[in-house]
Amino acid sequence: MSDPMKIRASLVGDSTEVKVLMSHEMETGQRKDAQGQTIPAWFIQNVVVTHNGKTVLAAQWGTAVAKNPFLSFKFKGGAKGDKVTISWTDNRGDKRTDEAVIA
Amino acid sequence: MIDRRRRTVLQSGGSATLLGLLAATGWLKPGEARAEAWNKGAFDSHSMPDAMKALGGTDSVVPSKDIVFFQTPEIAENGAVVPIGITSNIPKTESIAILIEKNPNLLAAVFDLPGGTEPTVSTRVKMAQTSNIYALVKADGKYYVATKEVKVTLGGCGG
Amino acid sequence: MFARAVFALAAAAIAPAAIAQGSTADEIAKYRAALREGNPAELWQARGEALWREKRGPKHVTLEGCDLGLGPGIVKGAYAQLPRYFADADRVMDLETRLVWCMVKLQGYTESDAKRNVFGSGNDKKSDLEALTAYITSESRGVPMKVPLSHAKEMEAYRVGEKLFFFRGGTHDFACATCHGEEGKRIRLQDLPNLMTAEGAQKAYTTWPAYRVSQGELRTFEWRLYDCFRQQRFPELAFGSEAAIALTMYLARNANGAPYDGPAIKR
Amino acid sequence: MIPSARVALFVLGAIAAGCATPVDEGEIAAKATAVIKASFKPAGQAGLDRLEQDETQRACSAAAGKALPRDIATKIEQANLATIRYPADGKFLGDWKNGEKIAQEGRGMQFSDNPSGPVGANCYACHQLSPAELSFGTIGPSLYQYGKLRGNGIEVQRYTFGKIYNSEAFTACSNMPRFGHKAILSEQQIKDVTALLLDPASPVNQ
Repeated sequence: MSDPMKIRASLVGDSTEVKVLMSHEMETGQRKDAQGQTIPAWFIQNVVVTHNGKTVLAAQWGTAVAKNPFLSFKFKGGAKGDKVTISWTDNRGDKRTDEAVIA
Repeated sequence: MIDRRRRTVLQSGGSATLLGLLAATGWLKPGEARAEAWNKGAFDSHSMPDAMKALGGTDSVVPSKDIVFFQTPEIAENGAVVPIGITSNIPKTESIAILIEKNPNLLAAVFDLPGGTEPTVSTRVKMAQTSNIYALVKADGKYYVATKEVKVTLGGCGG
Repeated sequence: MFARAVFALAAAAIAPAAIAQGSTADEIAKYRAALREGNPAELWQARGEALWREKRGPKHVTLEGCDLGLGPGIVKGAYAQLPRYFADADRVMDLETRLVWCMVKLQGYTESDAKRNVFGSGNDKKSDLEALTAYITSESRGVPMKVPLSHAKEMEAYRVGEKLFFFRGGTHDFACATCHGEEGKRIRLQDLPNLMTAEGAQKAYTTWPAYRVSQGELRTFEWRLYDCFRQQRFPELAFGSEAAIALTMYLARNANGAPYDGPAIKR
Repeated sequence: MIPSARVALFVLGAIAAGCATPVDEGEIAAKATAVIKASFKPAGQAGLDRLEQDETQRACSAAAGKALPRDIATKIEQANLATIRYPADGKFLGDWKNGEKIAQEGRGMQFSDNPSGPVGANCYACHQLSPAELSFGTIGPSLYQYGKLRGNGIEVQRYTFGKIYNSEAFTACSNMPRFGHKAILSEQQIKDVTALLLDPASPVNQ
């Protein structure tokens, strides 16, 4: 099972700044193991961030996003105490959802 | 309008271009923000020359000084993690995509930004070698691009 | 004789100034600053904290009763005073060795089980020790290093560590001092701290453990020593060995006075 | 090789010279030797024999980073000079292009390396050479324009080959590996690196 994301959501002026770290191999499918076998691609394909049920960011990722991905962005309209929910789905169909409170 | 632009792209490229693929498979359609959508055709694209011919075509993709890289170093100490920040100052920015010219698969990430989300994203990519990075922005139905070269260095004791 | 004369001639030639070193260093500094924005070491810290509080092992107890030197269960600031002498074990221990001790004595693991995955590798081989180390060290962030040399065995470890620092061996004649014994040097583009000085030791020691970008893993100080010796072309440094602890003692003590600043993020 | 009695003498001398607390210095040194032996495991191609120091390694370890007395340094240099096997064909310059590859290659002889895999000299880890490579170290001096500044006459060629073969022959306790003496590089590889430094066509000399 995957580890929880590390999410920080903080109010900066009238914007909410979201910073998230995800635990994921982001394997490219280009590498070989010690026996010379290709290590299959395994990577997050979709990330959706919602605030009060409304999507504030939707991303599609390829294998070139770095291992243990980091993402930062800002949206308007958040208030302290609101929840920000982040979900990812990888190419194996594994999913994970975590949330944080805007501070 | 979009159809005409796509035709231009395809004609100038002479074959399926990356941008053509993006348009043809419905990338960045307004209102599209579904978690299930993953544009396989665009992410599987392996060659830049065609794509770049298209990107250079002013009718389809306009080089823009209103797209700014931030926190993007000119030299990366390691290609496994290269920080990339992109801000678009173009009004009505809908999406930002990151493409890496010399990676085996060129398209690294696409971010759809609904209204209310600021047109700025920061993430980290892998780079196989020194390469140009393209920040492709869709704003009000039009495409814009900015370029930055990032040098990838060898580091440490070497083994 | 002949060779010496030519050498004098060769040495007399003045090397041209290094090209564009300044701008390269500036750009690398920007790269490092950008990475600090988000450090995946936090993922290890979170997992480590959960492991610390979880009832585990044959005895089904948490590690919260583990004495890291400041008394059972005291985590805050503990790393800043390690390595140190532990009377119950009658030896000097670094953090990783002490964690193994607690897993064995408190949780009932065998030593080989506790040491099964000292260095992690990807999703299938995550290291509990690396995660625990990330958590414990993060609880010393900002605390000044204050490694004791009051016990005779602590002093002995320090002095043995100093000797080992200069030990040349292997196919390439390398010692720790080869790369870390002078000011202002770098290997490729990486600055090499002079670990014999307080300033150099502080800069280096207080930033381990670190998330290594090149590996996509959090690495501990035990790993740092293990991998230095690998690249020195030595045989494999054993985890928790006397050499590992003596060298750690030498470097940690030399770093005294500086606030601990890890876990960091590095190339 | 140096006669062992003389070696023992200069090692002792070096220890005495670097001695801050003479009371139990010998005890600490003995403890350190025991700790080294007990703390490593054989792995891959790196056996415990790699911890057995030769006379040069022992003397330079004992010096603990301080300058050796001139007479001891001279003895180390002479002993190492005697090990250099210059090419039988009298040719010192190989292929600089291959030399560049050897200079870039950081692998070789680590326990993690494939024993039949590439073995490089990793020159760029410590030296600037070709100006195109931005990622170079500064442990050793810049070698950019090495040949341009010194010329590439036969004496410079011979010195350069010898320096790569056994650096300790010219500077006792140099940080540079003894690439030929320790059989890290083949004679041909040393010639190729010599060419990288001296061939007028090499990027080093542009």
